[in-house]
Amino acid sequence: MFFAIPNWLLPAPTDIFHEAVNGWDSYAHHLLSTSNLAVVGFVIGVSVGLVVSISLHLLPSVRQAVYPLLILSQNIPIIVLAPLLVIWFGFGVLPKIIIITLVCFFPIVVATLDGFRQTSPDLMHYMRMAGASKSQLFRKLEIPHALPSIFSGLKIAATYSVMGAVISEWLGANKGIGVYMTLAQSSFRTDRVFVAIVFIMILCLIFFAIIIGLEKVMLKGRRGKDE
Amino acid sequence: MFFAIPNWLLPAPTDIFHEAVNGWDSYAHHLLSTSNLAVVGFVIGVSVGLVVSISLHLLPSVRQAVYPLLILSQNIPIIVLAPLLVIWFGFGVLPKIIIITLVCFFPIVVATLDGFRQTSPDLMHYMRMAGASKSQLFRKLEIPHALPSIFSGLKIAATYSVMGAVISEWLGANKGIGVYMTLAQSSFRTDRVFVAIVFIMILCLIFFAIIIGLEKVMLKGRRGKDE
Amino acid sequence: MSELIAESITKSFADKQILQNVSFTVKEGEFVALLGPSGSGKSTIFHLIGGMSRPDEGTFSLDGKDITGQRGMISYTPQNPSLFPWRTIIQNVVLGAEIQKKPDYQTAQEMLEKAGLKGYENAYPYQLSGGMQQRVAFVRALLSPQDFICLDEPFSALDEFTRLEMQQWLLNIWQENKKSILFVTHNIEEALYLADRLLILSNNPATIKYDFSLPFVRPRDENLFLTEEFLQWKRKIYQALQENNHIPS
Amino acid sequence: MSELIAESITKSFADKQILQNVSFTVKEGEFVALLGPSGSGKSTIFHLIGGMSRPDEGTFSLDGKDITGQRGMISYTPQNPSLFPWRTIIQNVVLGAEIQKKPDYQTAQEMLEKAGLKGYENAYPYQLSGGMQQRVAFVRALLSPQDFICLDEPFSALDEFTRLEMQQWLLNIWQENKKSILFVTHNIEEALYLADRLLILSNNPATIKYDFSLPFVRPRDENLFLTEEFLQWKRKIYQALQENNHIPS
Amino acid sequence: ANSQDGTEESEQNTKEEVTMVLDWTPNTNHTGIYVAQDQGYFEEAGLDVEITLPGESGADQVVASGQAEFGISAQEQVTEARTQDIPLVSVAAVIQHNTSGFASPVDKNITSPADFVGKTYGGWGAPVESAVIDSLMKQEGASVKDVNIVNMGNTDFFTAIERDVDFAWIYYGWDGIQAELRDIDLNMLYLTDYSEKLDYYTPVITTNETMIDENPETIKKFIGAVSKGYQYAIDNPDEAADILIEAVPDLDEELVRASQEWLSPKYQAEAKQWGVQDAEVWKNYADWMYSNNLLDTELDADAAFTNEFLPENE
Ligand SMILES: Nc1ncnc2c1ncn2[C@@H]1O[C@H](COP(=O)(O)OP(=O)(O)OP(=O)(O)O)[C@@H](O)[C@H]1O
Ligand SMILES: Nc1ncnc2c1ncn2[C@@H]1O[C@H](COP(=O)(O)OP(=O)(O)OP(=O)(O)O)[C@@H](O)[C@H]1O
Ligand SMILES: [Mg+2]
Ligand SMILES: [Mg+2]
Repeated sequence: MFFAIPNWLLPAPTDIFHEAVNGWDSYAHHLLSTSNLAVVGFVIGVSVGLVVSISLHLLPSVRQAVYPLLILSQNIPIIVLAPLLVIWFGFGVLPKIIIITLVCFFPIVVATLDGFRQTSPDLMHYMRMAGASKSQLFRKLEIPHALPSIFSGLKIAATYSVMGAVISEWLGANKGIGVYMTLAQSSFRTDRVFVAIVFIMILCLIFFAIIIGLEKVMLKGRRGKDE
Repeated sequence: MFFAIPNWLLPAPTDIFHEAVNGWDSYAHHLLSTSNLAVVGFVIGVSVGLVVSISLHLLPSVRQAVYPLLILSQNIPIIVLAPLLVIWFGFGVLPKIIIITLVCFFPIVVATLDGFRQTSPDLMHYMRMAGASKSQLFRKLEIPHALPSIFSGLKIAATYSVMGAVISEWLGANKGIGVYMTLAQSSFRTDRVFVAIVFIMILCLIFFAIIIGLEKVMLKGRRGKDE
Repeated sequence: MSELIAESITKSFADKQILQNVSFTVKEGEFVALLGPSGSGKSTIFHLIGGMSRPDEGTFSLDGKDITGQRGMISYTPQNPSLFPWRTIIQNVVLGAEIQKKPDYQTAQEMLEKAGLKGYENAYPYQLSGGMQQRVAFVRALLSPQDFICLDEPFSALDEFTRLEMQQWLLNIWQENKKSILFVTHNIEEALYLADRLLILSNNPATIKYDFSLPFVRPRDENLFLTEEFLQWKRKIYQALQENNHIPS
Repeated sequence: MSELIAESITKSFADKQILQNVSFTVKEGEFVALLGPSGSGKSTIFHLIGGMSRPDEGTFSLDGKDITGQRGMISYTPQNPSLFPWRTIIQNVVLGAEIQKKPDYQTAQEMLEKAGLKGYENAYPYQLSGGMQQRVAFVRALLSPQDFICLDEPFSALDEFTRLEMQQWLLNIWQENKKSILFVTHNIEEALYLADRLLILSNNPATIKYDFSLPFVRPRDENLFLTEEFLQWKRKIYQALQENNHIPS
Repeated sequence: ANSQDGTEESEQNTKEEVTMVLDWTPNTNHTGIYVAQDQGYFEEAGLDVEITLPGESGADQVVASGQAEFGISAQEQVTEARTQDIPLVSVAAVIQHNTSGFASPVDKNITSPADFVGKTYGGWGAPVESAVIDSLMKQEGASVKDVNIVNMGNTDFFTAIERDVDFAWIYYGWDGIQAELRDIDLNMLYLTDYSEKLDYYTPVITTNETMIDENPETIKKFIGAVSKGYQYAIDNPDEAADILIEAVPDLDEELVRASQEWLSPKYQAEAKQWGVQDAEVWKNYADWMYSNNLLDTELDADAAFTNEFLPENE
């Protein structure tokens, strides 16, 4: 039963490949547009996430009050947010970036804050005794100590950023892989839908690989668990 | 300009409150249905996430191969998955739970695996010398050590589970807060849309609070950073 | 009751050779002390016995059985206490036992009292002083069921008197149960007071340079420190160690 | 060049009183040793001087200035080395200096060589033995710019000879720069060899029970250990400590 | 796409920018607009039109709020919107008659509303659906109570009929044509065949009341151009299909051509002019909705639409 799926619902890989090769000219610009959106959104989302988590970390009293709001921000359905964003910011790139930012920043905040919280008490103790200022404590101890957690958050965010970009295009866009996919879907071109998915996945894997590469470089020299 | 928003687009809080009180009977069962879905989906998603991450952790060779697939699983747009799920599983509750599971399990996997990776080498050393079996190492050291990370993942997953349930209802459901919201939206009852959002948020906060409470209990006695 | 034989153990880290052809025996019920310069490879020997990694060459056998690379055959105090921060003190001390069989909280309680830690059973490690943590790690090793005990500087953070009490207590336990003990220390008097035999490690790469059998009768008490024979031995060991007398690099 | 005065310091953890009315002075350029039973409160005194928490009562002043609860006024070796696992050895030793001003890698390099750690500059802490890590923490404290140094059992993991070299080196640095030093140790000989004055802490709760001024002339060398005067002092301190002779609880 | 305040300058030489928001992805309902764009009718009228896809939430709110000048909607939505005081006005009917109906594969044997009994209907959960089905079935003495209604969410027609669904509500001009192309034989029960009151306008072109008050000229120019576009599509279905395909190359060519072929004659049908709307149609449907409890208040039908912007009949 699982394999009795009509071709128009789940096209054969060869069909998908064929369409991917032949259709390149027609979707290359969509791809570019979505990657741009995803990269910009990811960078902004991560920056916002880091700034927010650092601020909350440095202002523990604010943290209590703001944390629930962050959770809430993840629960505003896009179909509600979409008209508001469009009305405030039009059909341009800004509302889309807001959506991606909203998707990316939350995993960063949760992971980073948890990273800060787990800072080794012994090292913290040494730094305090040595008279480290709050900013030194932060730069020399808390940040490097939280780095693995931050990367954990970055990985989740990177994974979501491409999908976030695709979703943001449903806000109303004239190009982008999300638009391409909706058009394909509504004109029943399932092969194209799958081409779109394949590229979304490739984009996402590239993003993820970049983060892993960065992690390798930045955490170089840290002791692996088997050494 | 920001505040020149007509009432039918962003209703006044009093209107929302009014509708929330008066309409209770009409949406209470939707609410119940969605909470059920979210809880079941969350529990299954978290279980799957834990099982997957534990398996990957214990089978590092499989890990390399499977990890990219996990990332990909987060990048299958629901609009593509939906028809397949419907064909395979119909319009019942199963495909919806699959969607929520898909949303919830990923943050758990990433956070848990990163938690395992950070196990203290000194304690690991002691356990090995003491002849701990793989399972003891796991139960007595790796799990307790990864607990804060796991909770970090649980928090993200809990946040997403309610939204995941709402999205899953777009797959076709006869009740649920997602259905209620879509209908309200299409008949321009923005006040009801916002009632739905408010309840989605409340549900989500309750979930989050439960996780935080659980974390407090399970991590009790662990040294806070200021002690 | 167990006899450990180390045969021509060689070990390098990266391109640096640490141990070269190290051979020794710890007989059944024997108490052997291991001395050597800082960084020479004493802890490394322990890690190899414990099976943390395999020697590049050579074998360990316990009671005639090859245990090279096998774990869980010895009970052990690491050089730093390595207590589990999320476990209370009593939960920490039973850990070694827990891994092998059902832990005995009754005995654990008594042992903690003997180690001067009464009232700290339910404290967490961070609430203890350095010396107290070291005693917890020591009690944990004593409560482990294995008959061969490796102790890596277990008393280095203790004051003279607490240290003496611990030493005396260790001797009692050792005599009662006839466990075999391999003991790393930097304190010559401690080594002389406790051990039957005394191994001295050279440096760079480390080999066993001396293997002294000590003639002091048992049971021993504090008066031993004042005997002429003890002082002579102390001088002798001092000189043996002095031959390594350059800062290791 | 700095003078520390501790005035009637009292401190409790939860319901347990640790320090009661502890007062002492470390004069400009003075080398003071602090002895006391394990768990009596020596490290706690350091933490209070360092401003980690405030005493329940009492004040510290440095050069007449109240520094109670203020951080960064002293340089310090913690009882466990507390090295930063993601920093190489050379990056670790400059950390204390880095916090106050621009670090001097040249001097750091020389200091590491003197501590027998040449060739380990770019190693990570986990690649070092226990004693080597302790030396790194010691070098880190010496490289910190403050004039008042608190050392918490800095040599406990070193063999006799490495320890002697480190002691001698510490004395040289201290004499050259006339820093003031407060030094915790469990080794009576070490305390006698290094210090001008010797404070003995009682237990439960801790107070300063004795404050001995040592008459040995400087510069001191290893021959001091063999003098009759030294042996007498050793016995005296031993007895003073013995009055605490029960396992603390 | 902000024109309200830039009108004065743009009237002199620069073109006036307006935004047109579609109701869904581009399809043959929108051909006239794309033709007007391609053939330069907008340009001639001094307009610079941006055609935008609506995204998740549809065009109505965006148009009503003035963020976009024009949009595509349907009579049913405009009716609901207006009874909620949302200032949306229909200015042209794209198709004269309702081309939607209940479709089912022939092997389900659904040839009249009475056959719905015992079958499964796949819908999206709106109250209007059961009301429509019921009014069809009543004519044959049956009741919607005997129909099993499931919500199929965003699932498309072809997927749904693979599974538990027996019949669904589709636009013949798109899904129906696709079925033809796939050689799936459908039984189609058009709403218009069973009830006059259900022959409402879908889709329609909308604007908001502010536009009507402040920029009637712009509307006139826009509708004039669009009207020419649809006239072109009526006269030249093949060329019109080409234009749509060229403008939106990601659409399926075959489907567009077939659909255009089918739809072109239906834009104007028997009406005297493309786009005209009849007050009766608006009244009938609103009354039907009201009597079926689908509206909270009655509609002021005359305010909901206007023909005043249609070009004078030549
Ligand atoms: N994981 C490692 N990687 C690289 N080198 C290591 C590693 N572990 C130990 N070494 C090196 O091996 C040598 C011996 O270390 P070991 O810990 O056995 O010394 P030790 O005799 O116990 O010294 P101490 O008395 O100071 O504890 C040292 O030079 C150390 O740098
Ligand atoms: N954070 C804490 N919470 C509760 N009790 C503590 C804490 N830190 C220290 N103590 C208690 O304070 C007492 C003194 O500890 P401290 O570390 O100062 O001892 P010490 O003299 O340095 O001992 P050692 O020689 O063993 O290092 C101990 O009984 C210890 O249990
Ligand atoms: Mg060692
Ligand atoms: Mg201490």
